[in-house]
Amino acid sequence: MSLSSLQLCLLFSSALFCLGLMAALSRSNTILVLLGVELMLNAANVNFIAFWRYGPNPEAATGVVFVLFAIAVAAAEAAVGLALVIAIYRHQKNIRLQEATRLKG
Amino acid sequence: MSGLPLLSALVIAPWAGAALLALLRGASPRTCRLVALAFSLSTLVLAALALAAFDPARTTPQLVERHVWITALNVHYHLGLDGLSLVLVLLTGVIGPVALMASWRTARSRLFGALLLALQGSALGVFLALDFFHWFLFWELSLVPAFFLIKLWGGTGATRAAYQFVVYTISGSAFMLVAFAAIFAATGSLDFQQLAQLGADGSLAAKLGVDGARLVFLGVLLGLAVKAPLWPLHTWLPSTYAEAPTGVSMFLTAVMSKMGVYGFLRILWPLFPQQLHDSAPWLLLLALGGVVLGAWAALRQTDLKRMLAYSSLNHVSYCLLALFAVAHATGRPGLSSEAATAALAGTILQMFNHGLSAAALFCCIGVLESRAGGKRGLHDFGGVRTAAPIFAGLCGVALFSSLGLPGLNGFVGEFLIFRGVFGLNPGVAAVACLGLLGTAMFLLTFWQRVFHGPRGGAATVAFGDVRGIELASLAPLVVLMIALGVAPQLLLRLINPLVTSWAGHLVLP
Amino acid sequence: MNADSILERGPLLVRDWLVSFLPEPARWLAGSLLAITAVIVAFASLFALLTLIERKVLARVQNRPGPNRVGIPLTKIRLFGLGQPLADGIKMLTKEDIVPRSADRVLHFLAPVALLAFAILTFAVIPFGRHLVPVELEAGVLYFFAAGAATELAVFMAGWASRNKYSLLAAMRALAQLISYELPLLLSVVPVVMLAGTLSTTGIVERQGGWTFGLLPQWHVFTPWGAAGFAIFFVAALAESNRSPFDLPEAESELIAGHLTEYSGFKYALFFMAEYFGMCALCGMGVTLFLGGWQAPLSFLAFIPSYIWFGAKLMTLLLAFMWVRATLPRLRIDQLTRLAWKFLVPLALVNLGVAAFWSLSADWTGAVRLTRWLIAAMLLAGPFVLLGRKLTAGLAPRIYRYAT
Amino acid sequence: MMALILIALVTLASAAAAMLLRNLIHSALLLTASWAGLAAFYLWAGAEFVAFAQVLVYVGAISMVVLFAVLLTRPPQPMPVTPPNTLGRALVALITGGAVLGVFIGAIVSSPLPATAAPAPTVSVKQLGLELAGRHAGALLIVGALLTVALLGAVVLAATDREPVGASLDDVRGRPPGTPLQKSGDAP
Amino acid sequence: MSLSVQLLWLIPALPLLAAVVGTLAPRGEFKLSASTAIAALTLSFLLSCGALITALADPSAHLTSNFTWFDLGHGAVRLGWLLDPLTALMCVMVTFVGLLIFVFSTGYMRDDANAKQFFCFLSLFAAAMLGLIIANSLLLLFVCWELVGLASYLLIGFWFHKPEAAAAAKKAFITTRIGDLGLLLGLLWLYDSTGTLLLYDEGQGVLDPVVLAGLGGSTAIGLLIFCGAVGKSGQFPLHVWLPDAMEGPTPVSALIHAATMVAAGVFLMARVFPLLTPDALIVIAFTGAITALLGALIACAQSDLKRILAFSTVSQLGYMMLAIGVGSWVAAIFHLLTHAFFKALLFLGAGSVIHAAHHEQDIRALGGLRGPMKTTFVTFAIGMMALAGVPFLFSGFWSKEAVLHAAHGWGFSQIPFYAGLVAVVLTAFYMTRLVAEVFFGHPRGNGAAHAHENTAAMTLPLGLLAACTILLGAIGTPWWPWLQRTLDPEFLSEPGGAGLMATSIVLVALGLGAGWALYGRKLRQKSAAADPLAVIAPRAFAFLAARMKFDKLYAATFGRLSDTLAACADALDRHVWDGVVRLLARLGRFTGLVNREADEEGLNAGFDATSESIRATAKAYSRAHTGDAHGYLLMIAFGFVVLVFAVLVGGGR
Repeated sequence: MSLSSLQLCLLFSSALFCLGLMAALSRSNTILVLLGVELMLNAANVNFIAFWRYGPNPEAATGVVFVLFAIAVAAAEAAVGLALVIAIYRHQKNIRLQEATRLKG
Repeated sequence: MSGLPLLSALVIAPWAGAALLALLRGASPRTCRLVALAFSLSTLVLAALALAAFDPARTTPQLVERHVWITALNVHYHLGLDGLSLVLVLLTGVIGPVALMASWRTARSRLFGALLLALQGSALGVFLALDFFHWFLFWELSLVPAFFLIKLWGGTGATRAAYQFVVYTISGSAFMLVAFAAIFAATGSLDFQQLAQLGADGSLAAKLGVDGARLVFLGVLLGLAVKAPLWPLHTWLPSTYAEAPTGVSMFLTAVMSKMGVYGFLRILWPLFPQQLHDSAPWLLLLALGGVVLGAWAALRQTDLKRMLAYSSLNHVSYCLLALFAVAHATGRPGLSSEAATAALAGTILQMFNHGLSAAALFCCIGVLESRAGGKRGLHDFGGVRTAAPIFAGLCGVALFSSLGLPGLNGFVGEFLIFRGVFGLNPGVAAVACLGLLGTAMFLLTFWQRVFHGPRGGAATVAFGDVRGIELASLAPLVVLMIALGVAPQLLLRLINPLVTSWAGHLVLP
Repeated sequence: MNADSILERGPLLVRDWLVSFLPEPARWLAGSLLAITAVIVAFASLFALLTLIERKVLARVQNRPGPNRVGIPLTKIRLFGLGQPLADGIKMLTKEDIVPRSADRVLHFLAPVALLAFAILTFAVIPFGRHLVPVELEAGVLYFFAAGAATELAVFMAGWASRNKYSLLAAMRALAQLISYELPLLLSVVPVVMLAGTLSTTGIVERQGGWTFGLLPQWHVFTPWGAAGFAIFFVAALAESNRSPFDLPEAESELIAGHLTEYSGFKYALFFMAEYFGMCALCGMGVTLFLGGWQAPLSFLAFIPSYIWFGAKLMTLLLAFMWVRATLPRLRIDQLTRLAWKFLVPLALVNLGVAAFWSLSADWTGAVRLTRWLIAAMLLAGPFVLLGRKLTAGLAPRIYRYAT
Repeated sequence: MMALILIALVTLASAAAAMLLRNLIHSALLLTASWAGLAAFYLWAGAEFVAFAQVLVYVGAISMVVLFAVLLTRPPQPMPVTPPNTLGRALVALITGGAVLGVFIGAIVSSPLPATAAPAPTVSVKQLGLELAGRHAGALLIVGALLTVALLGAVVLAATDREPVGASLDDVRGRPPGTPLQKSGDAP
Repeated sequence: MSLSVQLLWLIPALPLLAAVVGTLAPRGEFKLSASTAIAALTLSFLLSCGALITALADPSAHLTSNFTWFDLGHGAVRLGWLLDPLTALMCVMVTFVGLLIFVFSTGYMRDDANAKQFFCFLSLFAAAMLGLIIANSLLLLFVCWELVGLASYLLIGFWFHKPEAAAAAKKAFITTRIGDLGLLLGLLWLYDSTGTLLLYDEGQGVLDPVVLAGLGGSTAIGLLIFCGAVGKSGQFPLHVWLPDAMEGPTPVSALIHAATMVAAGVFLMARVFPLLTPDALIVIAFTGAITALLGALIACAQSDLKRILAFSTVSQLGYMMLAIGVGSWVAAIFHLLTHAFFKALLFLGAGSVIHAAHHEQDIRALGGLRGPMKTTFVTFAIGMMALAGVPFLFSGFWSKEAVLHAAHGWGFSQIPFYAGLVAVVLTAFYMTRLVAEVFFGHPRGNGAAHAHENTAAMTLPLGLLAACTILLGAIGTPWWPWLQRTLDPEFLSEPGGAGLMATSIVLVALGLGAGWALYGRKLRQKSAAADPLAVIAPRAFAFLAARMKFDKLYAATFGRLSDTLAACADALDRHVWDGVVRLLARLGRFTGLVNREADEEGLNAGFDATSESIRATAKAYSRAHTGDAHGYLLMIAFGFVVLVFAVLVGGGR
């Protein structure tokens, strides 16, 4: 195959992304869904780094900076997500995502 | 004397009285009555002062007070007195106190006195105003006290009558307001004198445009016609006069209807001579309708007050008849100015005389009503003449004066009107004579049913003759009637120069 | 003085020599393998020695001789207890390795291995000598803490895998302690990185070279923020490696052996080895950051090779750890966390502020430098006293009764 | 090139395993492994700082949080897994995942990406630092604020049944503490 | 002793003064008001004699004194007094007859409650009549004319407690008023065309030759003025009120409805005679003739004493109008004067009969009064013979002769002359019927039975009047037409009237004979007995008895017309104009209603519908938010895929 390394990285990230997507869709446990989402985020980071690595002007390092920020935000998101899960657990005594559909307060 | 702003005092005195009465919380009914009487007499005194200061020779308005009021609208507080308004002011001065005395018992209530004074004040305001703005202000203002007086102290159907009266008149004057708004828009001024000059040389009509002038003329005509009941627009009159308490109906018939005729003479005629001339034939017909049908309708009435209401419609229609005859004749080549002046003098005299006689008659009806416990049907009485000869005498004089019997004031006015109308338009005069006949018939029927015949109805039981206060209210009117009947010169000398100057209107622009 | 004296470059020469036997591509690999084995051997032996030294120091502090019986096996020679570690090692290996039936076999096995692996990983960036740094990384300090952070994962695995309520709870408390103290650890390091201007450990050490007035070495510890930083680092390192006042997880009085209850035999030994490796790594980092790494204390002593100085400083820190273990009583879990969050973290933040002030006022010259020092000191002393007073607000004054 | 494929395979394998496993703890740990794989990829790509940051943040912190979350939300009795539900869901997931993957692959294969074999760029930490503190200073501050707020929020959310730390939300809303949060709209 | 024209106004002023004193005097003081009235009238009688002297000094002169009543812009309204033989004679007649009637009524009205008022009304009437006579201005004449009408109204309705009296008074006033309107119109026309209403005003007056020549439609004016006379003097169409006027006390009837007031119409026509054109005169003549005939016919069938006399007055007035119509106003005035005396005499006689018979007025219930009431019978007989026209001795004959002579000499047509002759016969007939019924035979009712002669106060005037009726004839005989010449200097009495005189004597005798034949010979015994005339021509008699049903006719025509006009006027008011207003009000309410409906159904409904649909769509959308996170993610993924395909397929540059 005449894939360049960049395309390889992209393939890797898209595979990772779809894996995260399938995980998020298939698992009914909220935490795993969150983790699936985390995977998707990391797939995006991979893309960034890949394009930074093989992109036209790597010295600008925007890709890297962006990934740093992405990691920070993902961390915050994971923290809040899991806190929510715990809160839901307190109400629902189980954390099946399908049952957490009560939109009212 | 010149220093004192006489006319403003004249207008403000009754209003001040009304206000004072309104404030007099704790006063006993007696004092309220006396205060009210004092103030309304004050207007008579002031009118007398004005009479003294009045110089008949000058036809232009005298004792003029003119202050800028609303600069934006070019509106001035403009009071003036000429022959016509002096006569009517005197009439109001006389009728005011008399009306109050006539309803002496109801005048015990503070509000009644205040409202009657307000009514008188607004009437004076109308007669003295020379600027449309506050003329119209008083014109409308007169409705308010009248409404309450009728509604609060009126007879059984008072509420309906009061509402009909006010709404009817207001809708009429609404048109007039629109018309004057148009005039203001066209000419920029609301002062009667200036408008009269514009009207005289035809530039007012030119400014408004042919159709515009006709519409505006119709608007003003409608407003005035409703007030001085011109025949088809008079249906509010009988019910209102019938339901109003005695004093109020006296004032209404004597002064309020004169406001309308005053409006015709002061506003409509000088401002729109050409339009009035054009529509004169129709108006003559209406006036004739008022004269003849008014008299004959009175024949049918069983309620005395309604009958008198129709009689006052009849008399007012005489005034209008004369004016329309003059208007119809203006510009005709062979016109005898003497007939025109006779007609106009007759109109003014008739206004004054009718004021007196109608007021006296209503007062008599009031006396009858008070004796009969509120009943005032034609068949409720009988042989009152035997029971109360003096009362019968006074009522007789009033009756025959309004009949137009020579020797009393009614005749002079009617004679002059007929003299003028015959000179200008013989056919109309002939038909109008029917009115005289009709008046004679229903008045004599009234006299015969109530006073003659055996004692019956309310008169069978104790029917006291006329007492102090009632006599006090009737006597001055009767004396005035006889005096003016014998010597009409007293009044005519005031209006003659004015009327001759009006003859100038006879030639169309 | 002779930066590249023979002694300094000795170990490098040896390595080059050994590696030269291999073809080019594998040479890099071999070199690194060599470095790795060298580090592991050195620290494993230090581990063994340390267990002994620790027990001797504790004993001496408690006025007792400590293990002096075990010498050379099968002989009477006691060698002051030097044989004791060997004996312990053999004991550990021969003990039966019990794995609870309900335990999660994989995790149970994986926990000590992971812990040890991460501990060893941290040695990659510590500069033992002028040229003796296993991996020359630009973000060396970051790498060190990244690897250090993974240890909590292993502790959790241990706690969870043994399927034992108490061990899980103990693991949770240990984790809480580790996480709480990771923050002050990092924060105390940040001023150093800020002043040094670089994350690479070798850079930091070089930065601390040079002596003022020929006498005072320019180590970070001798600057006000440096001293405060070192103090915080020292306390955090103690907690990070579950030592002495903070050795709650293994404390006897607490939940038996904490997350190690289900472990026995060799895995237990591994845990201990990992703990000591972690302690050594932390001390090494402390030395590099604050005590000038392999820099000589005095200019004229510079001739002694750098790794000797590094070793000496390392041993002093380790002894300080043992000294602290011997003397200070154990803290309760809430006192422990309150100390971290309410005292150390704010102090570290203040220290950060002072360091910023220090770097901004770097170009003050002459007498003003003294005032700069005093200001920095005062800025630190104030909050220190306040926070301290606040920390012990509700407690009765401590009464010291000395053993008579 | 080989390293890349190797790293990719390891990461993907651990991720897939994490997603498939029944046991939550195992899947969490495997996931941590995949995060470590990613860090390795970053190292391979030359961005050490990012790799170390990745390790520090994900492996160090987030995995801890995930594990704590898993522990705290242990269901009283093991979740009864309703087969049809998961099967159907899994099928749907597969289909969508496949579709999205197809789209990506299609895009990658068809788009003419510059296959420049440029030398691996390196970015020094100092340069990164300048970049962060320079152009992206604002973003840095915001992320700082975001992190603090998010973590505080997380603490408040996840607090136990005891009143949340500090001013209880009810006081703030002026209702006696402890009354259930009732929407004012639907009175009983 | 002559009275200058300036003082002429004193004559009416004195009775007016008496009237005022009468009203102001306290109630019940009958004596005071009566005496002042009589004193005032005697004074004005004396003054009238003085005026007569001055007038006779120069019979052809018209002495006037004018003054301004009130000025009116351009011209002034001027009134004035006129003294000429006509005025003087009339004043003397009115005052003399009035005096006698006053004296009579003091006796007649003694026992009436408000007699005081009676005398004040009488003096008011006298003042008005005198004012009318001396007026030089038609306006003043009109004023007094109306006042006379008022006085007659008050006097007719004196016993107002009787409904018939009140109705009669009203009827009298209304009918005269109708006539007055005609007069007013004529007067106005005159005023309008000549600019003044003064009769003689130094050449400017209406009757002055120069103005007279210039006058336009004087026929119409004449006829209009004649209307006033018709109304006042009870000529043909407007005579209906006169018989009813008998409701008033008899002195009133005597004074007003015999002597003075009714004569006012004739006096007016005489006064404005120069104004009347030949055409007008024709109309006047014929109306006079008809009235004369009509009055006489109806009088024959009346059964009420005063009604008969009233109708006889109507017919005599017809004679006077006939005289004027045929051109000889002098004969009319001569007949007027003589008629005033004997008709007053007859009325007073009737009054004393009624007074004596306790107010019994029906001749059928009277009878046989010859015996007890001697003087009344004698004086009544004299009056009857004068009225009937018994020749030579009585003034009635001479004046009637003059009229017939003038009628005969009229060029236009002889019909009035023949009517006059027939009327002579009829007059004689009904007078004899009257005298026979009342005085001869024996009393048929109990009132008549107790009748006895009245006191001197009542019988004295009768005597005086009887004397005058006899003497007065002398002043106007053909041989010595003194009166005619004084009134009209150019009067020339053409001879040859002897034949005419003979025929009239024959006719009078015929009438008397017939009357005596029917009534005189066999007197009816009982009041209920049928009237002999009724026996002969029952239907005619009934028709005549019902006054030729004029009242019913008028009631049917004018009465109903006025009622319908009143009804339609009232209906017009109540339904048409009020209807329009009510319609407008309802229209207003209707628009209000429509407005509200439009708002309610149109606007609001539309608005509600749209908001409803919005809420529905919102609800539909909200269902999309299931809360199922998986669902959301699925949506995003699919969305992404679809989007990409859309761009790839659709996009394509």
